Amino acid sequence: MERGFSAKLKTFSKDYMSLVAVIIIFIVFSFASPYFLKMSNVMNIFLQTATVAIVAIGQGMLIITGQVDLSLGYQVCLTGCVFAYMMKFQNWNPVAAILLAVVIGCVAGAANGFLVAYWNIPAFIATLGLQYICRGAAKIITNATPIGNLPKSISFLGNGYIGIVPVPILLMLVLFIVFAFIMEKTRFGRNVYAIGGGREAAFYAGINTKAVQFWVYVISGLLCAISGVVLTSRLNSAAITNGNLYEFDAYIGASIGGISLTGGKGKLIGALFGSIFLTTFFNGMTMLNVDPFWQDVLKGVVLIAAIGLDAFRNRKTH
Amino acid sequence: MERGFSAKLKTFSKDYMSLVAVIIIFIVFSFASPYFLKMSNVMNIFLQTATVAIVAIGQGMLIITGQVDLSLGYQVCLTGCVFAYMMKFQNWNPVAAILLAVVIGCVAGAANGFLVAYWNIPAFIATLGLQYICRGAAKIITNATPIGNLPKSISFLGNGYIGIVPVPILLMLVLFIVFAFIMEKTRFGRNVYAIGGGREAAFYAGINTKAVQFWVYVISGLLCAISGVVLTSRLNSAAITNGNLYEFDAYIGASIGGISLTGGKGKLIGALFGSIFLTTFFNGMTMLNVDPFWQDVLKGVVLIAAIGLDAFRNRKTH
Amino acid sequence: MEKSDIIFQLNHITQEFPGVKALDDVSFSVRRGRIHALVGENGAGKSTLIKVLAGINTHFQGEVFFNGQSFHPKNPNESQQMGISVVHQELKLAETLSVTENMFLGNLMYKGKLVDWKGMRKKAREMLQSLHVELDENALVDTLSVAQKQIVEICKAMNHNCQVLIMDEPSAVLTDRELDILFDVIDRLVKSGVTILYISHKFDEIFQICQDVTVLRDGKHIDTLPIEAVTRPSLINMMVGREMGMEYPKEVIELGEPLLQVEGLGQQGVFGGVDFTLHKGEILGISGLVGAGRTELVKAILGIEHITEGTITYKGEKIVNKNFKEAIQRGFGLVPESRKEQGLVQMFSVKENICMVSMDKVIEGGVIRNSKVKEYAGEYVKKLRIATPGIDTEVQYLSGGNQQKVVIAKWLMEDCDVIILDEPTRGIDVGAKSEIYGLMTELVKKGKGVIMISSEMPEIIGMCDNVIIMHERRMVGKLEREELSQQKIMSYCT
Amino acid sequence: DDKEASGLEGKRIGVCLVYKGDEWCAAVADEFEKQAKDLGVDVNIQDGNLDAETQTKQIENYIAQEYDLIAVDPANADGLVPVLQKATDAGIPIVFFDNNADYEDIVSYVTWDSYETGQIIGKYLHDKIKDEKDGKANVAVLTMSSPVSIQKRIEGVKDALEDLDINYVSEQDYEGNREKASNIITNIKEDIDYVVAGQDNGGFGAMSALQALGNDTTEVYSMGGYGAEAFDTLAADDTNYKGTVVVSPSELVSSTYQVISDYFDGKDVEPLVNIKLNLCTKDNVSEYQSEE
Ligand SMILES: Nc1ncnc2c1ncn2[C@@H]1O[C@H](COP(=O)(O)OP(=O)(O)OP(=O)(O)O)[C@@H](O)[C@H]1O
Ligand SMILES: Nc1ncnc2c1ncn2[C@@H]1O[C@H](COP(=O)(O)OP(=O)(O)OP(=O)(O)O)[C@@H](O)[C@H]1O
Ligand SMILES: [Mg+2]
Ligand SMILES: [Mg+2]
Repeated sequence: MERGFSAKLKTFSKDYMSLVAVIIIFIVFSFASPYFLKMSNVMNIFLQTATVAIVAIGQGMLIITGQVDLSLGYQVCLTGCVFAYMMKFQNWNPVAAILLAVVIGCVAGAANGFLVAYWNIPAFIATLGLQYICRGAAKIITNATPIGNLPKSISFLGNGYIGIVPVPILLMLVLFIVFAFIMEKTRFGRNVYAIGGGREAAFYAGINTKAVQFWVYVISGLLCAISGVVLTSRLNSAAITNGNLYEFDAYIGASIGGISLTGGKGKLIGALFGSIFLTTFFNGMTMLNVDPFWQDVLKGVVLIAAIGLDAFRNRKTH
Repeated sequence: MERGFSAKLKTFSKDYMSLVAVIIIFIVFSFASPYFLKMSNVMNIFLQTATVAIVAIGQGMLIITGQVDLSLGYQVCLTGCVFAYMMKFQNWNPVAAILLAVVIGCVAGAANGFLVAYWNIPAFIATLGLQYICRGAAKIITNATPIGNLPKSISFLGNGYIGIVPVPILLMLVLFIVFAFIMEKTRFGRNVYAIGGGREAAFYAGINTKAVQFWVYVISGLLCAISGVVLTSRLNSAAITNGNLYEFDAYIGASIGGISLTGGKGKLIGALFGSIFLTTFFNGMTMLNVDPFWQDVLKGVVLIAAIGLDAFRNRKTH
Repeated sequence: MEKSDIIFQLNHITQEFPGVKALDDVSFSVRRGRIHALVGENGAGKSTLIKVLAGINTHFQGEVFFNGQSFHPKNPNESQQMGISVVHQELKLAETLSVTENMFLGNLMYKGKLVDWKGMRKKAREMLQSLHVELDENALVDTLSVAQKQIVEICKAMNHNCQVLIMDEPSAVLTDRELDILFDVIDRLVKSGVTILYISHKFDEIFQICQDVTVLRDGKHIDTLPIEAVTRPSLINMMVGREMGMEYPKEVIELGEPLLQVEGLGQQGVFGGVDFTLHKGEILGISGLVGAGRTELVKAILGIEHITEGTITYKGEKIVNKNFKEAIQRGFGLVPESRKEQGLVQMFSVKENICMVSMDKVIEGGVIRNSKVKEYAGEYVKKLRIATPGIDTEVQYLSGGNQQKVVIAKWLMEDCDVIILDEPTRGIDVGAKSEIYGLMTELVKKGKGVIMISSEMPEIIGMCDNVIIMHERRMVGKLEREELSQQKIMSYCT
Repeated sequence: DDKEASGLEGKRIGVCLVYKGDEWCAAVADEFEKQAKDLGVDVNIQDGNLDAETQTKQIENYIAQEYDLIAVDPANADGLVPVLQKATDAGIPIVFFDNNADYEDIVSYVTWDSYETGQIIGKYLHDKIKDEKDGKANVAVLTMSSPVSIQKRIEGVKDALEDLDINYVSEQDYEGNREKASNIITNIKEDIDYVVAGQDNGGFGAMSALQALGNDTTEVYSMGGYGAEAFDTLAADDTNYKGTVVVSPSELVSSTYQVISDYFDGKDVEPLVNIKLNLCTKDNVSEYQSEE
């Protein structure tokens, strides 16, 4: 019994350590800058987290399956470009353009899923390949020229409010709630954990492991499309730099959030806290006007420290 | 006996498939462009391969241990910057500057090794952290301004010849021979394979798995320093873009070269063929005047196809 | 150069893990040149003790004397240097490397500073030949069967010039032919003065080769005796600490109608010529030597591998399972041969593993109901007497026998009609074994059909109504309960 | 015109862009291709990805293919020197455009002055700040650590404003990325009068941030803006995005081809050709819109 409780406490503290990290970093920065805790700044942090955190849901789910996706950033980029292109140069209405972006995201995800799950190509390679392809496609579509001055109607998605809450924040929260629920409470979600925890065992329990893996990639592509659309409308333009390196930020966010990089373990909601942590860090750095060169160094140190603390406690003999 | 032979043939064909791929791509391009098979162009291909192939030795060894290093590119960059900085602004003589660059490379490698082997931080995170740190450091040292006009004496390393063979090519070949030899014929090399083939098994067999892992990272840092020095002297300048994305190109080269991404398998020399394959592909693309945007797409497709062929044959039921 | 008769002296060894005392004040000694058995139930602490001697568990309390000297290895290397060689319970091979290299893992031969591949290959070949093992020394280990890997593991241990060879359940994955090889190896080593510490759950072996026996129970030392001083029942009694019921609780019940008929079944190049009929209420055994193709056979029946010839009739209807899921829907279940990788998701809790197949039963309106999960899991934990701190415990912390019960529980929950068990008692202690047999009996009493693949003759003979025998990937014989005997089965396998 | 072009008919020219993933550079690439068709030039255009090594490889490949001339927009001043020497040794003439490199043996350098770009914005702001703000202003700078030309532009701006009381509230690297630029501007807590961006991604990133904040006082100026997005925004009299220094890709390219043509015709060639620069605001944007 006692073991059960202490184990629970340990699991809890592991799952929510990232939340604690967020709180700590908030406290530190609020001492360092008087502006930091202003409502508008806190709102900013959440707003700036939204698009990457949405991608971190997908990356987090993939990490739980024991895989990774290096093409996420350019999926965000490509879908955003398609979205803008169709509205601007093909006069599509925004809803149709969003639908196409979503389809493209799902197709890119499906390609990754197909290559990894059914062709057995290591995820690192398959998704790196897709990264190049998405990047090339985005450049071809836009001719590397930003597409700006988009219809006013779409601005709501990136810059609108519902009540006092910016739409991207709301979207992020809703998506996290939905996917955290799926991961905890549905068959599909548990299957995702199962293939990460033991792919063979999952297979021998009758789970179609390949299909599950495939669909997680598709979902991840879908989330990239949502992120791409929101980002495009937030910036009122699509450029081939949009979404740049999101895959790494999402990866870092998910891993700071306590999602085990070897798969099968960790709460999806951690990816939200991890992402917020990252944005907060960046926000504070800008606020304190830290030299950009040193920001790189600090980012590396913080990343290593954040993961290292936990890793060090669990280090092995070999 | 017969089984032994066919097994050998299979191993052989797997180890040297990348060589076959190189030959095929050579044949294809030589039909496509009359300039392709000119001696000067072939020499170019090898020359252009050298610096990244040297890094691919380290990345290849790391992949054999089942790990990866995402900081390699910026290790190349940082060591090159240090090298140039010391000569230019501290008036160090080139040999001393090279030694310092090598020390820095080893220290960066040791940091990775320490974090991964002893602190148990997942390689993806630890080396990503080091990437940021190296990038920041390189920017701080150079103030993001290229350092050019280096002493004439160092130009030999990047642009000199021994006989008719450019020095970087010679260096690359020598390093490959040395490390291929180490990997096949020495205790250390076999230990590297052993920890990749089964870390626990290696540990239980009395191998100091952490130390082996650590030293592979150090070697990899050392090779980055060599690559950084050669690249700097080849370009007669150090800039923060030097070595950009080398980690991925080296990774791709090693994996096209038949080094198994799950560790423990594959000949190091494959990384050479894989790297040559990549450069040749790039060379051919320029030669055929392929649109740069389409080059991205093609690179992705070729990468997936190169790895996919083999992966598809070995796909699993789950 | 008179040496003491005692090679190992263990004094008050205690090893604690978070929440468990794996060894609790264990003291005993091992005599030089003897074959010393170490027995106990799953989780008794046998492997933990071995790992103390092997330099893997380094944070123990108490003291070990080796050849009269205080001994506290800090890593496996130190232990090996002292002349202690270990075959661990789980295979410890570098899967991607060759047989030769694995036989010399951590202990390569050198010519000067360089690896002597030629010499090693030669020695490996000689060694395999002298043991009459047909194995290509250049083959990669990941292409070998489990039994072949175990042979490589044994050769590896022999290759150290050791004074003590410790073997942790080396026979669990071996069939009789390899077992003879193992005994041959032990015999040779003992003749050359090596001391053997031997762990096994198989009493036949222990009584056949061992000279002393130490019993552990719940981490505590119960007794160390010469083998002559114990009998099988008394040994079991010491291990489990209570009266055991029957070892094979077999109840012969009247067979019902045919459930599964297999005719001329085969997969080209893998196995072929399999005919059998499984009736309701029947336990059908599939016996044979290693590599007989039994696992492939059941995989093909279950749609995990495809079929190229023959037919399967299930409940009077010709079927082909297109995939495993379809087989499950039809009412098949499989307890796979590798408990650790295939049977369980190690980092999942007991309850999650139990409910993994029958998730439909705990889902309402698309949502998993935690209350239902608890209810079902609790029910099966109780029914199967699974010893676990709670249903939320991750299965990796359970003993082997209890893990296997969890695997069985998940198929009981699915309520399948045909349940196939592939080596269900491998590495499981005598108490848990008999409970698993009891579960099989209960199943057939409910009119289910059970197929048991086993390389252990006694349990085949003890539990099965009918037995088919496979050899070199073909079915070679069929025996009924009355005709079953070790000799008869073996006669088919030559 | 046709007469002049004759010097280029059938010539093989290799072009090394500095980076094709940028609208202005992409427009330059398109111009090279478009004008080549008219001139009958066989042109090969490659993307240098902001990296001297990549460009080195491309130039080596051009040399192996015996191109008649190589036109380079160098990623940095020093990195290409060795390979340029190789080209010269192989007898292949070199033209620089846009960026310069530390190499003398060239036919000509067709460019526009980065420092001057900054000065144009700087002087414009100088007058504005003096008139409207009493010589005091809060300025946020969006810069990039590479390429160097961006830093030169910023330097030009700062030098022009030197005698005023300028408070630089932030100077951050937005890495050429709009979202980064937007986040940086959002995170600045002080009031900003002016945002100066090293190139147009910075300008538009800042603009989207300000508009999301409902800020209608801060003015954004960028350098090297070009294309429909910039011109349409200016023409629409945007509340924040107020001006950009325009460099016309078509003019740069036609000047480059002119220089090359003159060279092959054996005419004298100026070693430095500076094309003209202009500040584009809503007042004069219509001229550019028609040109484009
Ligand atoms: N590294 C560990 N961490 C936590 N608990 C452990 C560890 N190793 C062993 N245990 C626990 O110690 C106890 C003894 O385990 P051990 O493996 O020694 O049993 P055993 O006698 O070898 O059993 P079996 O017959 O199943 O092999 C078990 O309860 C086990 O769960
Ligand atoms: N991955 C593989 N590559 C090559 N041969 C294999 C492979 N896996 C199994 N085999 C061979 O296939 C044959 C059948 O193996 P299988 O495991 O089905 O035998 P089995 O009768 O079930 O034995 P066990 O008693 O171990 O369960 C064996 O000869 C084995 O060596
Ligand atoms: Mg054990
Ligand atoms: Mg089997």
